[in-house]
Amino acid sequence: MITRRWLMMVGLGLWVGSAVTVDAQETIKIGAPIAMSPPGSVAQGKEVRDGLTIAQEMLNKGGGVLGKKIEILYEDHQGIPEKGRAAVEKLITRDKVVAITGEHASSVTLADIDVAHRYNIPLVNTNAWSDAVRLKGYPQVFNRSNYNTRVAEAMADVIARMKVKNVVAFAENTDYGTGQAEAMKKALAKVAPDVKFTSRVLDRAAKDFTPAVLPLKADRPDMIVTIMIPPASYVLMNQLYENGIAPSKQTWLYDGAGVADYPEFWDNVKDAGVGLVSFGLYHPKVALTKLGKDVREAYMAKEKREPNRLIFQAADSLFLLADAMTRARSTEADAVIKALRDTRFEGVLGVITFDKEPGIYFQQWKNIPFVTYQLTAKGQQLPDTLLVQGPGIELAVDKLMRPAR
Amino acid sequence: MRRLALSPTDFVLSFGVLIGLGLAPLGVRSEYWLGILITAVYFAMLAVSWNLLAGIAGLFSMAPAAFAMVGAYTTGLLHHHGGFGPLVGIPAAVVVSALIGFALGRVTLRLRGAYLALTTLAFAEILRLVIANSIEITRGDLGLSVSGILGGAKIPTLYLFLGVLVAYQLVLVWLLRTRAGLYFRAIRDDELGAMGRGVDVVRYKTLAFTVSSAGCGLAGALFVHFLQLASPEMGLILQTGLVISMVVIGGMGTATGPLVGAVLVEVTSEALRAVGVRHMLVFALVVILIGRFFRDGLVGLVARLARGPLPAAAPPAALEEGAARR
Amino acid sequence: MLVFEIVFTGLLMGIFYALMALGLTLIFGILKIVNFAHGELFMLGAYAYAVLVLRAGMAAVPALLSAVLLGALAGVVVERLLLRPLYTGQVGAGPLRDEYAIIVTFGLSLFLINLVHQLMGPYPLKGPDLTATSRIEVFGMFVSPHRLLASALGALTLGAVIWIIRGTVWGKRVQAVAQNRFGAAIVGIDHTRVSTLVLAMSGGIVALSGALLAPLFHAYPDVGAFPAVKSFVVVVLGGMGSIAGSIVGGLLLGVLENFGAIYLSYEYRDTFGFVILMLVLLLRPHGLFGERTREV
Amino acid sequence: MSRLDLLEIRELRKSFGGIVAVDQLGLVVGAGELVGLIGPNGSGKTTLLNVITGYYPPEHGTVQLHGREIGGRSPHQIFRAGIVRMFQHVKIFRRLTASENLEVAGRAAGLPAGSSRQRAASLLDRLGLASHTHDEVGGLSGGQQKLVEFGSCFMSEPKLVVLDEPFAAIHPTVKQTMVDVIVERHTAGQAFLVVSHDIPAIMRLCPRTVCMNAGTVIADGPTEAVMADHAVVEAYLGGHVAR
Repeated sequence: MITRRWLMMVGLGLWVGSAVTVDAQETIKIGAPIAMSPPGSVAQGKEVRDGLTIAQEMLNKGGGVLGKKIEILYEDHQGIPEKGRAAVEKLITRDKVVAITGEHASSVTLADIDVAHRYNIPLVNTNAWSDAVRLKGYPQVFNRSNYNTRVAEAMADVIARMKVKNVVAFAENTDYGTGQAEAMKKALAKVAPDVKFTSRVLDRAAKDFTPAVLPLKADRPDMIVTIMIPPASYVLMNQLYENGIAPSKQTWLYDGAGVADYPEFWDNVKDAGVGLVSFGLYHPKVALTKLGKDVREAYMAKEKREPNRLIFQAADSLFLLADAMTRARSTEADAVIKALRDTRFEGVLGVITFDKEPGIYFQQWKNIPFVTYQLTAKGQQLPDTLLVQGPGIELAVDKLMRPAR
Repeated sequence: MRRLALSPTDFVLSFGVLIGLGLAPLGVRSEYWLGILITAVYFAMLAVSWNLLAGIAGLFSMAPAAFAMVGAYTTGLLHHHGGFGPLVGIPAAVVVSALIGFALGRVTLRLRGAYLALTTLAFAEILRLVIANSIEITRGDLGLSVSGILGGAKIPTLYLFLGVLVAYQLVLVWLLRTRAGLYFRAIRDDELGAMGRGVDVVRYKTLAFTVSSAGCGLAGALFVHFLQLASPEMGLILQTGLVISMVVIGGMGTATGPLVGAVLVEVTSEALRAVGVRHMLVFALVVILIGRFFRDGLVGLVARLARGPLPAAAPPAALEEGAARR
Repeated sequence: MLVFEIVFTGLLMGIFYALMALGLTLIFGILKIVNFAHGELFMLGAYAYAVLVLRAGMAAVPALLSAVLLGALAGVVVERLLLRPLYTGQVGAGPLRDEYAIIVTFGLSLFLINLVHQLMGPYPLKGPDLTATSRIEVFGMFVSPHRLLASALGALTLGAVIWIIRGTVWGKRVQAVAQNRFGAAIVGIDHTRVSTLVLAMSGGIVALSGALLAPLFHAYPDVGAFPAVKSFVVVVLGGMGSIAGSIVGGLLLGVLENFGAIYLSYEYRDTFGFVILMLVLLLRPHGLFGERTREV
Repeated sequence: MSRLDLLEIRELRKSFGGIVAVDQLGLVVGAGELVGLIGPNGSGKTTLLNVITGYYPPEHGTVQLHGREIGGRSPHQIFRAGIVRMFQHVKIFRRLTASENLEVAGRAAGLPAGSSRQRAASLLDRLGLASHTHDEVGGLSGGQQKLVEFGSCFMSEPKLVVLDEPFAAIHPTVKQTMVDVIVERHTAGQAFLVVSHDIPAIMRLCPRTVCMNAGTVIADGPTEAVMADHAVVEAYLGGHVAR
């Protein structure tokens, strides 16, 4: 009897004890729905968060915005559209945030922007590549992020120049993945119509891709393109290598997701990464603006390692919002949105403006810089990688090295 | 001693809870908390449906969330491909999930206990995987955006949901007060014995499956018009786990339990989130404790406490001994 | 050539399906319940191995052994706290018993997933390979030596468990209880000790599977869902409680899935198992190797 | 009075895999008869009951009730046709009250709610369970549970009541209550088929006894005669030697 009564106390106590909530003082609240747990890309989520934090600290050290400190409220969406929708709903209705940023997963972002649109809250897209985000044409949404068509065209160009004939793409089952595969098909049809391009959709939640890669042993393509986000992309790369498919003498491995500069990349792929050709959005050999240098410094001081592109994209996202609010002299939605529309802001990599023409470029930083580089040694860090293309660096495919076997 | 489960008191109490929910908006102004309440009502519909099947008819299905997903996608696909609105979508969802439920009930007739749980789990996963992988039709993991209802206004939506729940609960109470209610529980306690006492087991098991599935489908279809996004996530086994937790915590086999459980769990999860505790961690623990010690959930627990000295209570003898032996 | 590789890689995975199913089927044999927290013991094993090696810098082999121990321990605790009432008659018989078993084991599964999530966070932890090189060449084809080694260890464990069951006194007791609880009790076999032993074995082998597969599937809170579901499929396929059945079923599923994924549909490969499971349950509820019991 | 046949079984056969449980079995029970069925363990008694009450379909042969074939019908149809059964291992609805337990049978037999409740009440009263009418039977003693199941046999005016080991392992007073009710009902014209190892009880209760062994009837007739029958004694001794 004693035990039972006691257990009841515990049982009921659990509820009483949990009805606590906290309140904050006057700040500018900005919501950041990011992936903090699987199946979402936790790695991306963390990078975005670090980047936002750097910018937040820099801004607040400088007295904040409109005299108020910036407060960022994070919500975990696990890379799941439904959860993202709920998270944004919560940030707007419960936490009363004045703007949203930090998006880094297309499928989720597509759900998020519906909510931001419904409540008319400005949203700066940090890293959602899917063209569909732009095609929705929401006036509240501005894209600091890279976009699929940009990657597709860049990679199609490289593929054409590398003179490969038979390309197989593995795309993850998200708007980003399927979208980029589509875009690449289109782009290739333009620049290299004779290339045989086949794409296969993989479940990002899957862990064993052996059944998907085995058939490639029967007929080996000249190149395999991966359009996947970690951890799935790491698993796929490992299994491509384990099965002796790519990177190999016959088959190039070309990453279209820009994952080679993630801090935990080498812990996960080891030998499988040697010889990987990668699309990227930043390389230390690329010149940074004054702001960029400051961000890099702050980050290096904190994390003791080179920042990667997500850090910069996230930082820029917050700077863009701060800039717009300062110019609008208000955090009121319509004013901020208007200000964002005529943004002309020097971000970490250059001057950011937003295109006005409807379509895939709508409110998009159209000429976002990109790079192409190759990992030539195991454990190689970004600065040491072989840069074959970038702002002011003409594409040189002949510099790429083929794996021995 | 008198049993509370499905007694007139129980039925009255259950409507008491619903009235309580109806009064909530007087106190709750925050858009956000109204959203939570709407979600709670959605889960209440699932909990009530699952309780009919598992708690009352003893058919431990692992598919409630899957049927909600079916409902959501029925109306979602009708909207996406046919441009139909909720008025077509929701009734269609009820019919479709009822039919699938009927079929599942038929094919799993011979299965009980763990076998039934496994089969329904497999079935739920097949549905989810097929929806998640048929990208051309369902957009897979990306989800389908669905038209909203009542202009997304929270209070009207809440009352719409509540209205549906009340109507649904009325139907169930009526059903349980007919001989069907008696047969369901007889089948739950001893299927072969029920046959031997003239109960057409096939018929009533199928009935329970059909009604329960229709209820889940209805809930899913309604909810998805509030979410405005249908995604395979709705059918995750973890969602089913949440529903099961709600019913077990509230009190399996009672009319009030599932409602109390759903509201309590949904509202509490938000409070817990605020203090940085994973809500499912707490609920899972409570589920184990209740499964282990109280069995008839909070409702039964409260009833017992109200009834005073414990030893007098606890229906099944075996259970009482079990607890006392400790 | 390709077919050979399909069968080969299928078997490599099948061994683990068999191992995990074996753990499940042993429990079913003596307690007549399905342990819905089976996958979470796999998860614990994966974490134990990954954390001990990566964070505590332990060597692979001791880490594997610790994972096994942890799994066994967890199994014993589960038996003590949750499953014992099943055979001390505290939860009644028939439906009441089934319901209790499902609720507590499913509740436990939810609990463990969320506990680990709270403690370790959601980040997938890739367990380090047992081998330094990440691929070798055998009969003209590349394979991951870790996979080979892991599957070999799996096969050994499989053999060891069968030997324990078939060859030792304790195994005989387990079989006795599985065949006839009351008979066993009469000849003085202590059900409690047998259950404890079986739960320990079950926990141990499934945790080992988790540890050995950690480099392939990583360790994260709900990594257990996939192996659990596979072992459900296998156990039902092979017949609940049948040891031979779970082994044949496991290897079979491994190969079938591979063929299905490559020749039928890669996208729907995970549904094959479920379809098989449903068909078997519907057409032959007692599995391919299970025997039916008299109900009235 | 004319002795019209109630239950008529011909050439019944039922086997499981290789094992033949019932073979070439013929048995007739007349209306209002009270027949005992004995036989060593494994002689096929329970299998026979399972076929009669629809739990197993017959493999070969016929089972007729009032000349209508019922072999292979499902248990609930056979209940409605007029055969009710009490199981060897008590089969009750643990989480239903004693009254509800009986009402299940009542409603299934087509009684409206009210009258089936009254009928249940009076039966429970007759069985001395009045005070437990609204208790969940799971909480009752083994004997009381057996009485509840026994009572539920009489909710539907059955043509034939089949009792499988009704007297096994119960308190003498409970047994007495059952015996009394059986006698009452029998004199009122109710037919019974009583399976039991309790030979004295059978001798006291049943004018006629049937003995089964190895799946078929080896003796059938007035109880004394059957008990004296050489084959029967043989069967039982043989049966004992076997185990």
